[in-house]
Amino acid sequence: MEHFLDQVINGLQLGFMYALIALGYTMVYGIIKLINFAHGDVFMVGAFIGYFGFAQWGLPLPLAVITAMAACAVLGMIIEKIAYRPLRYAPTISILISALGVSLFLEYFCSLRFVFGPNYRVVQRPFEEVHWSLGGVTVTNIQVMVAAVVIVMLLMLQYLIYRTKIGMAMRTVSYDHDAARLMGVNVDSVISITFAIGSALAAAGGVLYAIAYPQIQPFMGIMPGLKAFTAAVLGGIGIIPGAVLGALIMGQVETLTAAFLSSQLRDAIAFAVLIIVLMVRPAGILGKTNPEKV
Amino acid sequence: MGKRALNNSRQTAALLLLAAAIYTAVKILALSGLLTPYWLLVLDQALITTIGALGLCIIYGFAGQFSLGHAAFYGLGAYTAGTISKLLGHGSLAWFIAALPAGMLAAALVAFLIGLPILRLRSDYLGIATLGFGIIVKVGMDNSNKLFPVLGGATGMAGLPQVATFDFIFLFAVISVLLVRNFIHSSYGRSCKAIRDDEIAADIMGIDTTRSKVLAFVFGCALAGLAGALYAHRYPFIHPSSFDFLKSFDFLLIVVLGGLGSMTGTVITAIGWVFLLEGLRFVLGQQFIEFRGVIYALILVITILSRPQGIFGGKELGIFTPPRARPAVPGKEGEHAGSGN
Amino acid sequence: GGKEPAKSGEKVIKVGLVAPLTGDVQSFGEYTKNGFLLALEEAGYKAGDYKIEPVIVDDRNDANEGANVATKLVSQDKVKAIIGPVTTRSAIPVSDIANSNKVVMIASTATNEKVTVADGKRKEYVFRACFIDPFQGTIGAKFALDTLKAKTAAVLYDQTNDYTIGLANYFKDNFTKGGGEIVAFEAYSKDDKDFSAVLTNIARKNPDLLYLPDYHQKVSIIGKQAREKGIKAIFLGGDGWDSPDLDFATMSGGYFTNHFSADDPRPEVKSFVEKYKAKYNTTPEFCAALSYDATKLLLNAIAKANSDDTTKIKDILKDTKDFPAVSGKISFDKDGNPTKAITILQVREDKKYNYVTTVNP
Amino acid sequence: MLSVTNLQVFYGTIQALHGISFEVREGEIVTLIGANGAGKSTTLRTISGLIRPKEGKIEFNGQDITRMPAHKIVQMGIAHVPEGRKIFPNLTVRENLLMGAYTRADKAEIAASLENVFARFPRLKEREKQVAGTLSGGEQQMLAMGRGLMCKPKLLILDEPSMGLSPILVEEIFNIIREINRGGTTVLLVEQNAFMALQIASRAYVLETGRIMISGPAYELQADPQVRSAYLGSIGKADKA
Amino acid sequence: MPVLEIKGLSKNFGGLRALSNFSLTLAENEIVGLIGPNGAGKTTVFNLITGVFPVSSGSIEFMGKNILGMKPFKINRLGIARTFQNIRLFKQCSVLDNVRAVFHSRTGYGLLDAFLHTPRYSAGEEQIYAKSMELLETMNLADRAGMTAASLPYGDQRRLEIARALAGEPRLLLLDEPAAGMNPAEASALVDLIRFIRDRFKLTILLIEHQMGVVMNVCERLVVLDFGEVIATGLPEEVRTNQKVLEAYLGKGVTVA
Ligand SMILES: Nc1ncnc2c1ncn2[C@@H]1O[C@H](COP(=O)(O)OP(=O)(O)OP(=O)(O)O)[C@@H](O)[C@H]1O
Ligand SMILES: Nc1ncnc2c1ncn2[C@@H]1O[C@H](COP(=O)(O)OP(=O)(O)OP(=O)(O)O)[C@@H](O)[C@H]1O
Ligand SMILES: CC(C)C[C@H](N)C(=O)O
Ligand SMILES: [Mg+2]
Ligand SMILES: [Mg+2]
Repeated sequence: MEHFLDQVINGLQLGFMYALIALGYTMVYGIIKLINFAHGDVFMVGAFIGYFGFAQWGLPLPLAVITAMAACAVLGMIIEKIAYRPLRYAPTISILISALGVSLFLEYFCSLRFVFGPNYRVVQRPFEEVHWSLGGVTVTNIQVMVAAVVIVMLLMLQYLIYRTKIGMAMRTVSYDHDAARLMGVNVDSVISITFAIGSALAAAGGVLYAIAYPQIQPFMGIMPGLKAFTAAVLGGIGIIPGAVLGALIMGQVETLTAAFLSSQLRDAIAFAVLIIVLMVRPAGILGKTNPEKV
Repeated sequence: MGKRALNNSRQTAALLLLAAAIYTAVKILALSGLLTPYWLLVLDQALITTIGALGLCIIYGFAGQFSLGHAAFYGLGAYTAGTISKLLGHGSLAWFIAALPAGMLAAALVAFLIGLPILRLRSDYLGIATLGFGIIVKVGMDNSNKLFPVLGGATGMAGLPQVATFDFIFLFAVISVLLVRNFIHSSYGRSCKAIRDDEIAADIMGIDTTRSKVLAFVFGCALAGLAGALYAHRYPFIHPSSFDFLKSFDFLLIVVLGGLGSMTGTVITAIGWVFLLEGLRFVLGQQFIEFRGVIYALILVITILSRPQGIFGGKELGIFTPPRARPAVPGKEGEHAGSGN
Repeated sequence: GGKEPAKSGEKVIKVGLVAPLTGDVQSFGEYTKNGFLLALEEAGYKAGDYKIEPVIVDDRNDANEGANVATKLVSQDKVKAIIGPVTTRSAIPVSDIANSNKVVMIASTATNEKVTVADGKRKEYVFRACFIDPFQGTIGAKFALDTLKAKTAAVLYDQTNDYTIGLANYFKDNFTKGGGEIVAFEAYSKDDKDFSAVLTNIARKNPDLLYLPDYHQKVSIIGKQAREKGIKAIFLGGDGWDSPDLDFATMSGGYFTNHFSADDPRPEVKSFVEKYKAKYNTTPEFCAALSYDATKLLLNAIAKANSDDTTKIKDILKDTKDFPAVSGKISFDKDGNPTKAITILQVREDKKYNYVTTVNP
Repeated sequence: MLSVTNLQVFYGTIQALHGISFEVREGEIVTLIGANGAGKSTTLRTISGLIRPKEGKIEFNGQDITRMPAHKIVQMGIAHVPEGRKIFPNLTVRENLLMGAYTRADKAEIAASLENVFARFPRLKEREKQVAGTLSGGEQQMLAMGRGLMCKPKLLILDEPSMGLSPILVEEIFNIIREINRGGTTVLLVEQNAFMALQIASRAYVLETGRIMISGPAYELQADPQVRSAYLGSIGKADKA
Repeated sequence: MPVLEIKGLSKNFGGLRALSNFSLTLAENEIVGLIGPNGAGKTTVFNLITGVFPVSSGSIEFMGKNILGMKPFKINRLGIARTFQNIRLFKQCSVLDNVRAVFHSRTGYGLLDAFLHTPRYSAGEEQIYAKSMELLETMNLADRAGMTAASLPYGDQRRLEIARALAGEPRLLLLDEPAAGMNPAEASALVDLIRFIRDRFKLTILLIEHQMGVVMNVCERLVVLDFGEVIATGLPEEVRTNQKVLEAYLGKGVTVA
């Protein structure tokens, strides 16, 4: 039983990690209906900058995180401006292809020797891992930190989107750009802000990921990005709490599969769960399938 | 109304003529040594990719079903056909000919079984579900050696007999093009397009949407299976990572860059894309090879930015247009499909 | 590329080098390339009457990419011989391509036995300069039992890599045979990063030893997570560990089997290390030494054959006896494998290794 | 107040407007009528900045707004209730209305406007918390109108506000338009229901394939035989004789 | 036998009762108008008949056959076709293909014929082509056959919707606000068209419309809905003067012509 709980904690750690990436993913999707494949790579850039910050420039961790978030917010806005905005009137699939291109670009560009280089780097953690024993199960300070960050960000995003004016503007943009413009919404800047926030979240995720799994390299974003997006879909894409829920489920499924079944099957089982859930709830767990008004 | 000849024998003749011309040109170039075996191999790969991409062109371009798992079916075809040839064929032509439909059938069958439940999902949800399915298949391939050691599992399967020559591959590419064109210009193809544009309306207008979607999916995946089967007979080594989700993205971007709902675009982009990738290797040389990925990515982004509707944006060459009624249909036909948002 | 383009009329043999110049094991590729070029330079880019033109390509330690670049080497560049690939992953498909195109291949460090033999069939044109994994795994197990006195061991390996699969299995078989107990034998995939589930399971079994037969990058991260899960076991691994990119802090105290040590007092080694240092300004490791050896083997055979007929070159290679290589004397057995000694090293926190012992076959 | 000169608009290569000029004076109701595809909506969309004209000039209160972004034009006091309603289906009725006041800051005034709209459209009050996407066609039209009013515009642009509404509501809508106008808001109205539009308008322009063919005081156009046969039709007369 | 017989039909959306105990019988060749205030539940009636939503309670029989629970495409193939209040054409398809797509189940050729373009395919295609062009000619759209549906002007789109519905060779045609967005002149042309197609194709028509000119001119009988309930039925003349209808729907502005 304790052993099982230990595994559940492992799953939680992975799940919260996915959640951190999934939050930004789902937010961007919610506003512009784009599977932003570059999200995982912004996450990678965030990880590198954070690593440079605390390991090479000697910044204190919070400052390193903020630097990474700010840099990635700018990066996100630049990406949006260069690669997505010109396609605003094109089919979303074209933007998706552009996102794919940006994703590859970031990966290969960062792999160049004069950028981050193609090789992985070992991350020296800015603090030591501490284990706490809680009634038989072990929790680490990293796990607690990741979970706390996720929960704070979840609440902040929920507040932002449902309680603020800019949030309401975001929701109108998500439906129809022209209609939003007619309300006086500056669509371009709302989308810019959306990308800035989403990318900053990715950066925060990247730094924490680099601390939890202390090895980074330019292709590190692909798999976590994919998993996080899947998690967001599982929970109901575009729905902020859904991303966290989906991510926690993915984390559990993967970890428990690896622990008690076979670690080779973890991805297969995780995606099988996704497909089965979608069969029952075609818009994800929290997603609403509004019957289309005919 | 006067007498109409509603068939596209003219277009077919033109298409076959064009094919014959291309074939002859390739042969001459190969004989003269201008086309080295290496570039011939690249050409074969391009044709194989074309066949697979045509499959996705049906599924996504014409039936509007967003699939991010196309490479899984490509892989199923490759593994099925490859295994048959390796175990039974040992390079015999007869077995090769038998292995091709087997590869197609395997892909089609799996497509049917998975398509039936999964095609109820809409757009991005379908995309992610198919992506997930692709990953499941890849995990299956990675672990295949536990049940069938000959499949090689995650370390790949080597020693496949290399029977597929350019002649064969070219022949199958031409056949695929014809089949796809004929399908699109039939009432089956039209119901696919109707579903792509408005599924609910199509349903209410009497189109059995489930059937049409599954049919398009199965047909498209069968083509992927055929492509895979040819691949396994052209490359001595197949490996699960050749069939992972990144490969699915390759097919997707070919179909989208070509212009959704354009056969012309799909065929030309597929060939162009494969040559571009190899061409970059060549042009950059060993010294600048690390820039290959960057340049590839930049070309991708720049292309889509400059042609948001795809290179051919729903347009078709004459040989791919629908059978024309004489007197001709009023308005500019052949420019239909695509270009909308 | 080659230094000067061949003048017309001059006899030229192109030699390909396939190595992971980028990717997770890029350091292997870099050293391999250096060793290769050093050997060529020494020979003045000449063998017999032939000018040697190198063509260097990157396989990123990826089987598919390996197959792609090898195909290009064979059909476009028309190389007569290939040095490499460095890793088993890419060496297996490349060896098939080389062999079926009658291109001589000498793998420098790819240790899996399937590189030269597939389904019981010898790939006539394929040789290697290193020992093979059955030997490496066996020695690892022996060392664990006899020297480290381990009674229980856990094994973690990459199921997508024949190298780690092979080592894991040979270790397991020999460790059990010698009376040890394998308490966990777990596979993972190339892209996995989170090993906590498996390691939590292993921690409960508290093994004496953790056998990690993967490359330096993976073992570093597994090692780190293992320590965090409270696993106190000794780490043991194979030749994949030897890289400046290893996480020395985590892995210090661990042991691994290897081909070569730069501290080896033998004169061949001394002079090689000096030459290498003079040219590249760093100390060579095993990849550099072995690619140097492989290249010398090849040049020697070409010179002897004094022909670009690969059948002749291959036949001469087959009969190589006691070739004086840096990594030890090379004679090929019937499968194209040399029989050589294994060095066991221990990782130190200061990015150096303690020489532990040498085991002769 | 609003003056449009020589407006030329293209969709790709197709020219939709071939040099349109007209003006709307403070306090007026001006209507544009014309057949389907004549370019009425295009004109309105160009004024509110959703489309960039190829040529021509649009001035609002003496200021050139021809190439101003749409959200800035709203801030200047032009509200556009678009064709096809374009309500936000995923927002509630209330949130939709509040979006109308996006450019306004004063909370108390916004609340007052909200009450005002609810008073005009009691049905919206009933459905305050319903997600707008599930409203019936007519309810959505009311919402769109209400949302337009929420920004307290100086110029209200309405694109076929009576489309799909029941006769009683059509009447209601026209009454509201008249009332809004009396309250000091200038109105630019596009209508298929030419009969009603001409009744409340002070002046009218008739558009045909991207050109203004006829213009003049509304009552004159109502009597114009050409206009009567082309846009008023026998059915209109049957309804409203 | 009535063409359509609806008894006690109700529909709830969550807590909202959109339709309540609705009954309607349509006889062969009738043109019946379904009118009522916005949100009264008219479109909901269409959606229930065509199987878009499941009904909450009640029964629907078409030509004596219970069609409850049938999939929309099956219902269509039995002979019920409709148009949509918010136009739903196959936007990227040509005008001709919009109509031809509906012939899918009646082409007379199979998948193999389609792949091989056999003579059977050609024969079937020629037939579909002829029939489709005929429909387009009827609707005055023949000269736009090759254009994409999305590029048509609004009024033409509405007529194309009718043409597409007719391609299903229905017995019963449901028209949802066909005159919306048309000016009175265009609407009166539509009235003639509706009468014409009723006679030409021997149809029964149920029509939703807010333009009273159209309704009064073309309908032989009216049913008035309010808040999901029938508040009046009868001849146009009767309904027009019905006090309840005046209050709920017509308002005082409408005078009797
Ligand atoms: N997005 C578009 N792309 C291409 N052409 C368009 C587009 N929108 C409108 N058009 C064309 O421009 C012309 C004018 O259209 P517009 O919508 O302004 O007409 P309208 O007078 O408002 O007609 P309606 O009464 O149908 O609303 C039409 O011929 C129409 O087909
Ligand atoms: N899918 C749905 N979900 C929730 N409510 C719905 C749905 N469809 C319709 N309704 C509600 O049912 C009621 C009736 O809608 P319906 O569309 O049938 O009205 P209608 O009579 O056609 O009105 P109009 O003339 O404005 O088109 C409306 O109040 C509407 O909000
Ligand atoms: C460079 C070496 C670590 C390669 C390893 N011996 C292998 O066969 O894969
Ligand atoms: Mg309009
Ligand atoms: Mg309705």
